[in-house]
Amino acid sequence: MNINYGPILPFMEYLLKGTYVTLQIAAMAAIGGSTLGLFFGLSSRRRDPIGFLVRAVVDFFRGTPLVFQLMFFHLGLPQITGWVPTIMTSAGIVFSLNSACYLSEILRAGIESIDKGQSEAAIALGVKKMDITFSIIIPQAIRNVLPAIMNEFITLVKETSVVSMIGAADLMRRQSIISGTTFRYFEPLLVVGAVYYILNKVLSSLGKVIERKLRYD
Amino acid sequence: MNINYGPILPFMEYLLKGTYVTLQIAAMAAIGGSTLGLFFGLSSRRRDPIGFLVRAVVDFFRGTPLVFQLMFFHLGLPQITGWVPTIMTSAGIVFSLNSACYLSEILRAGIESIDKGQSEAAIALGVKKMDITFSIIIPQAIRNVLPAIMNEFITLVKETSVVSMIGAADLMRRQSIISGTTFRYFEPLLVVGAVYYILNKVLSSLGKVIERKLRYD
Amino acid sequence: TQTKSKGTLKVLTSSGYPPYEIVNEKGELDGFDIELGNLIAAEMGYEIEWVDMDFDGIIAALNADQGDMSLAGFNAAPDRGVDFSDAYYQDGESPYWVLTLASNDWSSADDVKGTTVGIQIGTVQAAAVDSIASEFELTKDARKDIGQMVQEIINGRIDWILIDKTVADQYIASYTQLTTFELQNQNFSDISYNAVALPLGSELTDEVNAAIATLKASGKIDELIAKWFTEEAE
Amino acid sequence: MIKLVNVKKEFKGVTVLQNVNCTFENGKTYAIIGSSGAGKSTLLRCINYLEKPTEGEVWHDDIEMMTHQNQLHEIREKCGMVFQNFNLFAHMRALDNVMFALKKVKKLSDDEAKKIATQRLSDVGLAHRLQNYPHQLSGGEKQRVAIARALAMEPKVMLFDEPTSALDPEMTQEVLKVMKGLNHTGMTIIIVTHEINFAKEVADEIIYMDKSEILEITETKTFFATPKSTRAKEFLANMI
Amino acid sequence: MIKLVNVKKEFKGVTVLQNVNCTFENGKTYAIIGSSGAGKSTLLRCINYLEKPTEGEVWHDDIEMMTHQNQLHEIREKCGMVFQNFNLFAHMRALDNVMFALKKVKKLSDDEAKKIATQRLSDVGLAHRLQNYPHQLSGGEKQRVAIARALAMEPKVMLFDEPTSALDPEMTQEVLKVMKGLNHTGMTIIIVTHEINFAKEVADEIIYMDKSEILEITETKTFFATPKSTRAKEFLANMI
Ligand SMILES: Nc1ncnc2c1ncn2[C@@H]1O[C@H](COP(=O)(O)OP(=O)(O)OP(=O)(O)O)[C@@H](O)[C@H]1O
Ligand SMILES: Nc1ncnc2c1ncn2[C@@H]1O[C@H](COP(=O)(O)OP(=O)(O)OP(=O)(O)O)[C@@H](O)[C@H]1O
Ligand SMILES: [Mg+2]
Ligand SMILES: [Mg+2]
Repeated sequence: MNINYGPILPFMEYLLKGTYVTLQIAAMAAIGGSTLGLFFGLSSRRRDPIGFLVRAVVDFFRGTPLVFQLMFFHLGLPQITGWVPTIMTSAGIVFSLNSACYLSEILRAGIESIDKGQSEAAIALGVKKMDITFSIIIPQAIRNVLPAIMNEFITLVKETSVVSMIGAADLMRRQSIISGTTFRYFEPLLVVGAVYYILNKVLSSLGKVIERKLRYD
Repeated sequence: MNINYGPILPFMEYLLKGTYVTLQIAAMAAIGGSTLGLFFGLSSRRRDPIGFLVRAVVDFFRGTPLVFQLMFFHLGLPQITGWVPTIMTSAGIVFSLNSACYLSEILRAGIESIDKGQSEAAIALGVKKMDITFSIIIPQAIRNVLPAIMNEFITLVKETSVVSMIGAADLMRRQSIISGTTFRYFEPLLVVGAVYYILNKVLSSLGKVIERKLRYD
Repeated sequence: TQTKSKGTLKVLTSSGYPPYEIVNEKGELDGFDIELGNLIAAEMGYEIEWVDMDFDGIIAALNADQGDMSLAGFNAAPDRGVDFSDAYYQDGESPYWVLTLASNDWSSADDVKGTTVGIQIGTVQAAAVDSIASEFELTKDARKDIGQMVQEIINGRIDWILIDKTVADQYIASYTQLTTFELQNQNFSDISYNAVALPLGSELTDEVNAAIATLKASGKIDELIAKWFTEEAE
Repeated sequence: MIKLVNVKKEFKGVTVLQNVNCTFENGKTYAIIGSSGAGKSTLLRCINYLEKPTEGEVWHDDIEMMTHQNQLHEIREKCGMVFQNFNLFAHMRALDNVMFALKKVKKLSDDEAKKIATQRLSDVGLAHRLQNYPHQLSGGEKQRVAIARALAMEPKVMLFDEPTSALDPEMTQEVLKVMKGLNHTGMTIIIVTHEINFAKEVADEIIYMDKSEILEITETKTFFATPKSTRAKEFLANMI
Repeated sequence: MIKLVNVKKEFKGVTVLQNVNCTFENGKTYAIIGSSGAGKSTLLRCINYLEKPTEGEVWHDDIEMMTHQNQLHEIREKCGMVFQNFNLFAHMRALDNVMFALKKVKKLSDDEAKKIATQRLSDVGLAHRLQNYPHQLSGGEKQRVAIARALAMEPKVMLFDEPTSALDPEMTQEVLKVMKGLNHTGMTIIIVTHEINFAKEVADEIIYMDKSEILEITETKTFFATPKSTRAKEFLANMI
């Protein structure tokens, strides 16, 4: 394999700017996914229409590939609803829903990992359910599953690469554009691989810092 | 969106045969990934060169997107090593290594979840380390993390869709071929979505059956 | 034709591009390029193994020793990172046809100014769009396959794409809201013929050229053209 | 005064409490004893409605809980409960453990809550442990934080479920000392315990349970001298 | 005979055992008592090398373990150990729990192992529980399976770490009965316990530990009548 970075150097800035697109989508999904995921996690066991709906959504998003969801939402829904979302909107919504479904399972596991005794102690003190959930259970649950949550975010960053399928100019797409323009294949691919690797290292270091912050033992 | 299955009906068999390709790759990866994953999980804490190598491999595979790994292995390595693997070989190896890295973490968590007391009891009885690992720890560890393992397999089935990038005619690739041939886009896409959904349902039902079989409480 | 085989040629293609390469109802690769490829390989005395993959991966795969040659409706043009054989088909039509919504009521190059164009990476049309992008203030939207870009024209996110006339005609037949017209520009490479793509510096190029010449002389190529282009286009 | 009338409790069709009738008078200390699975914990948990009885009435003074479920929070506020395994809030320091319900239930300000919490923790000899997390405390210390947490709410009744079973003999002494202190505050105290000697020392009345029923409620000295039921005699004979 | 000579144990620089010298004679029963953290469990675990002493010698008859680490498996075979929380293999039925080491260590055939295991479980009164999983057994039953599992290996020494602390008084009786049975088999028995009365009943000698050291080794009756060290006097005074 002869490696020659000459031809791709002029495109380096363009390539690296893909990081911004990747991060933007990942950030939207992380925020939307956490919020929704918490809601899903708290309500997926409910025996009312909301619980049913949440379970159906989780089931769909866990059962089909992300590429399919993205294509269906971005390309198919406009022809049904008439609403034509931008790439970023579609990516934001689909990725949020997708991570919400995975995060909800993680969070639910975290919630169930908290010894019921603490809830009982709080109930016995006369504390209201809302306060128990948000002041006793969730802070401990999140701390217990933080490694799993960080894993999910790392997966998220990597999975954003499928947005290239619907035309977003993220890192992966820019690699293929530059390869198509310069006929150099591996040079941009290696750069992209390195960028993802660094992003994920930064993310997991961040995760460890937060983990240390949340530590009480 | 007008849906008309007429034009794609003749291609249905071809489309559905993609399931076979998808499953073949997923199966290779599941078998290779479990075996390697168990080895990785047992040795990733070692403080010798093997442990170091395993940690480096896990780090690489968890830090970069699957697409990148696949392209790099299938297209890049032949130019360095001169060995030109077939698509199925490349897919089998990359997917196995990739799942092994995720499974190893799951298995390690499972192994650590087994109360140290049982090992101590076995040590006190004079049982050898190998017997403790394979007769006491692993059977219980696998049972404890079976849901996570099944999740990983489901993810695997969905992720196989990226092999279309290197030319395997899996479900996703066949959708695009048939769309190109028949000029109908959504009809094959919906079929593919349904197939994935069914595959994953079957897989998770299977998981539940195994879980019930392994139950001892 | 020789009877003894010299080995196997790995030939890359990307089906879903009628009439060049499609999958038939039996699920087999079929189309003009496929029949031609089989003839060329036989002529050269090789067995043939087809590899059907995403179009934008073909050039990289050729240069990564993952294929000996490719027939994928390639329009030969300089600087595409691969070598090309002599022409095997030239329909006299330019490969630069605009496919767009009929309701846009476009008819000339002026109409595409300031619009969004869909491109499929690695195609000659993508290179052509590149060459006029700044002059026409085009926004480029790169997609994986033509099928998806056509949906995006209908959705309105992409205004137009540039494709071969034969392909455009077939989409118009399926989607009545579409129309096509030729885009002319002096920047466009005027070489517009289909050729076999080979890795840079491939030793097979001469053999392939010889085979094409033989097949042309025997009229076999004309038979295929008649079969796939005249009949299909109707 | 707390009164249980014909209380019955089933779990999925299995009866674990039946024919429970008893009265807990203000200011007295009761010890509930009996073998494992007799229903002692369940009885205790019915008192503050942590378990809802399947049938029967639970009176707190003149309020019947089944018919006044809207007053659950208020009544629980008046019933402090201390659990066998402490159940401290793992992510809060000792002080915050005690402050939490003062702020969320009694709606006290941070300052007020802190003052009371500090006072209560000092009362149980933990003035030097305010800033420790539960896992940094010994078993006896944890148990005392749990007691302080319950006392801070100024309950009229204290419920203890095996308060010493997780403790070593010396820690048991610590906790015993604190509980004896409570004896003189006019609080009603109900203790489930396995430690017969502990019951002997601290209780006014013994409630002996077996197989989902109360077999006898007897003044402590009388119970140990001459238990009425044969089952209780056997039970005492088994003690070392 | 087991002999510890100048045994010292540090965890990360913290000394938890020091100056430990003692001899356990064949066929006698020893109870190790002392407050929490004194080092009782650590001492017990040094005997079968579950913890490796930092310094000192551990003799099993005429083999010194530090210098004969290749014989670890054999010596552990001869030392049965029963843990506070039973440590049964959770995925194996009672019978399989007992058979496991017979097959893997003693290399017995399935049939032989089964015969012995069934016999041992019957000895501890569990003939009717062979096919139950640990979670289906009561605490006392679990503890007896653990004892049977250790006994099946025909050990010359049995080590017990707080064998009754997770049990209720009646279950304690069950286990006590089994242990008293062992008294007459010529086995050496070493028990760490918090239950003074239990120690009184079962042991020939009391080993009293405090702050990482053995303060006295005294014949049981003498110890309870007239403990030598002041610390032991205090300790006994704190007992209820
Ligand atoms: N949530 C529950 N679901 C089903 N059965 C239960 C539940 N809680 C308790 N039980 C059963 O009710 C019976 C009485 O339990 P309880 O905990 O009141 O006994 P206890 O007298 O406190 O025993 P111990 O001394 O072991 O704590 C037991 O047989 C127990 O298995
Ligand atoms: N693995 C370990 N790492 C660090 N310190 C330890 C470890 N095991 C025990 N210790 C410490 O050694 C000391 C003695 O512990 P040990 O368990 O022997 O006490 P013990 O007398 O059995 O107490 P208890 O009655 O509470 O069981 C304690 O301070 C304990 O914290
Ligand atoms: Mg209880
Ligand atoms: Mg101990």
